[in-house]
Amino acid sequence: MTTDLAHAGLARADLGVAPAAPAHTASELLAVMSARLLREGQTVFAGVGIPLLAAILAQRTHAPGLTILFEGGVIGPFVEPGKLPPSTNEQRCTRRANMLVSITDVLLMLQRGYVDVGFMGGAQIDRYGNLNSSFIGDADAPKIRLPGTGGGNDIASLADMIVAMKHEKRRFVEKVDFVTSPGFLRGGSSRADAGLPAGGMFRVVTDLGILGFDPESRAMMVLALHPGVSAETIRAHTGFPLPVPDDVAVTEPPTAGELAILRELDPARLYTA
Amino acid sequence: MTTDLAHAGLARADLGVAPAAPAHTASELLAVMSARLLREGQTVFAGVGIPLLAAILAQRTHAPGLTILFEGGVIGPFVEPGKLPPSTNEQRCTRRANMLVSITDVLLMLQRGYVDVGFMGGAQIDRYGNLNSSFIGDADAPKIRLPGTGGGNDIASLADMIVAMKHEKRRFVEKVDFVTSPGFLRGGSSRADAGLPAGGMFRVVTDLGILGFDPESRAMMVLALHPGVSAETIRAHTGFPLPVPDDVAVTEPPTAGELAILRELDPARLYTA
Amino acid sequence: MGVSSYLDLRAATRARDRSLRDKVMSLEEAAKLVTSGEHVALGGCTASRTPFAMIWALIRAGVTDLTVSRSIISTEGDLLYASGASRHIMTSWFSQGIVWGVSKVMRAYTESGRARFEEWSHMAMGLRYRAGAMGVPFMPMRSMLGSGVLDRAEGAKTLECPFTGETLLLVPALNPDVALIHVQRCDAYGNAQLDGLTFMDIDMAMAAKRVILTTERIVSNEQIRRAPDQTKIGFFTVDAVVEVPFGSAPHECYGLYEPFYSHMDLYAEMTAKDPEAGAQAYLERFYHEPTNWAGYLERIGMAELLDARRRGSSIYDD
Amino acid sequence: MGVSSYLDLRAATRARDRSLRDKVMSLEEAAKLVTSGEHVALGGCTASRTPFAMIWALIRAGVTDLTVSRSIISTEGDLLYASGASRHIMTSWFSQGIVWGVSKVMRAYTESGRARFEEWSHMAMGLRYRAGAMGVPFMPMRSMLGSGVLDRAEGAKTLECPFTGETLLLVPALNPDVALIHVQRCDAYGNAQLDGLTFMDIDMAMAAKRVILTTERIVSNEQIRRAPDQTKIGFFTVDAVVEVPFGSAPHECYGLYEPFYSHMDLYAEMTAKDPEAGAQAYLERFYHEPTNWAGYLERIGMAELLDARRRGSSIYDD
Repeated sequence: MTTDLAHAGLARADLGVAPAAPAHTASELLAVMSARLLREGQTVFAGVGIPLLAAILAQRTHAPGLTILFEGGVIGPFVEPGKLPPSTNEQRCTRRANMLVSITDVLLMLQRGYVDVGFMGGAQIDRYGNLNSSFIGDADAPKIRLPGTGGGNDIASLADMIVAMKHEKRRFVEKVDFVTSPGFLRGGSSRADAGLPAGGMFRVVTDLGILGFDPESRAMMVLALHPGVSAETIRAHTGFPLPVPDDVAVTEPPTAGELAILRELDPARLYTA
Repeated sequence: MTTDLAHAGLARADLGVAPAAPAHTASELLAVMSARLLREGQTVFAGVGIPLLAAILAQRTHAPGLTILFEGGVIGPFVEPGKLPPSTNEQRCTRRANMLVSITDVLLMLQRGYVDVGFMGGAQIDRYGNLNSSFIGDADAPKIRLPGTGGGNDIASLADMIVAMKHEKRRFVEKVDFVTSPGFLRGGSSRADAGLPAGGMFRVVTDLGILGFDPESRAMMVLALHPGVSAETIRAHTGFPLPVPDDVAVTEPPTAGELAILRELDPARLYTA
Repeated sequence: MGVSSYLDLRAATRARDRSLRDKVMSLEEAAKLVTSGEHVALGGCTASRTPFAMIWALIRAGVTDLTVSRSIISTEGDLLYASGASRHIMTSWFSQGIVWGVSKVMRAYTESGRARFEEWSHMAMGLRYRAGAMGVPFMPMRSMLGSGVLDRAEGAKTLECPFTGETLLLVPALNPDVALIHVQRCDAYGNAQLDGLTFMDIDMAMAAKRVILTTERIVSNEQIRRAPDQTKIGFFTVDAVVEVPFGSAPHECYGLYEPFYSHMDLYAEMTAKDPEAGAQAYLERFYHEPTNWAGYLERIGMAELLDARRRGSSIYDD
Repeated sequence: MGVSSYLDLRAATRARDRSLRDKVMSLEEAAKLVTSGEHVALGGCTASRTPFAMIWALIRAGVTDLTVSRSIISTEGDLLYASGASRHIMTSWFSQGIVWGVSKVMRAYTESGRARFEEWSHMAMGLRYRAGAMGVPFMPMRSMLGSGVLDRAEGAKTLECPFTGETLLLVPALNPDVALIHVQRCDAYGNAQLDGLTFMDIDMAMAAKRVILTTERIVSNEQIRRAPDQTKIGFFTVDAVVEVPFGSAPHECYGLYEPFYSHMDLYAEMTAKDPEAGAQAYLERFYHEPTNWAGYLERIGMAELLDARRRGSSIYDD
């Protein structure tokens, strides 16, 4: 855990107040904080938007040997700044890739165990890290039919997950309306019992802090707060009881260098506005 | 059945004596008689040697649209005369092919049902068309360890089979020492009962005649004799009781045209000596 | 949509003319190979190599009640619902694309119960086609377990693995009645050589009971045979070949053109306020009024086409 | 040779350094990555792309007791038996090639019970690697049923299909400890682009716990990236890259050289009368006496090499 915190650029709160950080949007904060969680040499299954930006940012900072996978069947691409793909299935995703395979085969890499981290956004998450991107309301008579899982269910079933999302009470709920992508299901050993012995939620990165999961109960807990965010604030934005340690860490704010890279990658601010 | 006989260039014995045929070897006879069993538009999984020669002969005579498959992963090749491949897994097999796929995928075409006819040679066959290419003697302490099944078991399990082989009593046995490639197993419905509802032995072509299988008992029977071969002769060369109809058909001997094509394909007589 | 028995599957394949023969025909002729009520699988994914020309022809021909499956469904799903060509779509994700948000047309039809969006995981869709391609009733897999997606999926079963004792999911084979696949090039027999991303198309072609290829261009069989290891869909699976330049517009075709983004924005705008009326207006203007595919492209506009073409070559300009 | 539990399989993969890094080394260094007693899978098939240079290095290094698997085993099987490198070979067919008849060396070792030839159907071998590649414990299939091959195969099980009630065969996944694969070209990281026939190599590389590539030439990563759809084996599966021209001699490498037929005739002659003594003499002359791979090729002879090279280009001269 200590290593993780150190790696993620976290500083203990009692080490002092962070220096004034360059101005940034909530999305940029998500991208930077997520990027810092990725490690050199890892293989990351990334969705478009914040996850992709974060992965490229990691490649351009501390993890040049990071391998990015897209569910369209792309292994090890180098996306061109300003030409971010609209989904993970267009030729823009394939620029200067090492290898292209079928969709089924790139997902099977996940099943075979070749992927370290799955990295995606989330619409609704619950206490045990289950994600909903299918239905708001009752699935049989939904208030909103959402687009569905895509590769999300497969990634969440088979890899260690990082989820980047806005921290809002309506998104952080006690129990999701529908489990599209499994977190720890009902906590404890319920995930493994269902036939998912590998992978699971690793981190949830929000505009308020960085969250992890208790090793026993598998319930969500705060690992670090962003500068200026209090335990009360993050709890107020969460729809279930959220443990915050007394000596909770505080993250280092995004650097000017990190922000410059993000702005080069997404000059039109499609994903970082 | 009538159509089959007509198609295979067979004439009833009572239609008169065939004209003097050009001289040919037993292997050439096998190749010609087998080729005549193949039909325009079919897809044929062919082994090297006589099966391949027969398939090319059919392409160059009555079945120009015949599609040949090799177990190396080759679909629709045109083998160059004089450059017959040593196995079904070398580049000579791929000359001017329509498509190359993996071994597993070409065998799966068979399982998917895309192959009409499997066509191979045989070392030992029994009354129900089971083939042995694994062990002579007891499998636990064999007198001879043979090379094994290759794709033979898969082809015989999943396609209608034509087998071309020399007609010798030691090769036509009551029960094979070992079932490498399944025919009708123990006859009757035993093949389907074992989980093999599709395919099965269609014809055995030998230097003495053409054999089929009784639709009920699934035991081997004579469909036609080559010119000059008597019922007594073929029975004497067979290690189990072999029904020969009284009005058994007699095949048309190889034509000069057919033999010329074979000799162009295999000028060194590697397979037709 | 149950799993075929092996003998039925084999009989359907055997009944087809699988020989090496010329299969070139028009979009209109090819559309006659699809019957209302059948299961139609669509090649490509999201905004890539969508068989739009064939979908356009089917909607114009008035086909109805198709069950449609695809890896990920974009705007073609809206149009299939709105035209009545389909009221049942099986896929893992359904909307125009992430940047345009949730499809309002999909929402209108599914939330009112007039159409069904049957959701499977992306890998499950892929393995269902793969099982169909392999001629087996199922594939074993390790995702979807424990999720709501599994609860609502039709026909998946769990198995205690006889080798390891682990819980596995068995997803049932899909053998679509027809697969519609758009390719960069193929010959008159249907030997197709795909560049770039192949998505689920190769398994889909092997799984389907009929395949209709639309192609940017028809090349000679001689050209195909010079690089047989580039052939990804074999002639023996194919029943129709239709030459349709820009056949996946307004979506992209790898190496040739990128998506027609302005047109996709236009569609989003047209369906933003009143999704159903907007979709009908779109169908009228782009599907029913033009008299042929060139007319459809004309309505999208030359400038847009040239721009998509210019951007599309970028992958090879690098 | 049981099926790994999923957690064990994942742990083994996770423990590897799968990053994009230079893996170029010598044959001798690569040989140290293989330990006596391991399961080694061989790429290619019969007389095509056999990883002979790596087998040569392993036999010289004195590795013993390997379990060896391959689609179809040719002369390398004889030499693995005769050198003691392996006494257990899993394959569907075992002999030099049809034109040379039954292998007398294989017969000598197996009929005397000193070595085991475990026979599976060709498709079963392929599906066992494929299951291993997919990270599932088995693949369902429809052959081998009812045969003697099934009776003697280790660990296959039948299943009454929960969808159709049909009898299916489940063949257990193979996840070899090491796969040895010879390719036409790859980069220093192990991204390999194969031409022509791929046999079972792609599944094998994904299934194995380590991969050693020998390659006719090493190309730049830039060259690989210009045609990423031609990459068939990804760098992340690869642990060693060894540049060895004519690395599958005396067998062929598609598009570059055909089999060295005269040398294969020589081997058949040397082992015709006294198979064991003949194989030992062959090993001495071609495996132990040369000091390096060039020395081995020199013993085969320049004229033979040039002839194989000339015939090998024929596929592209057509």
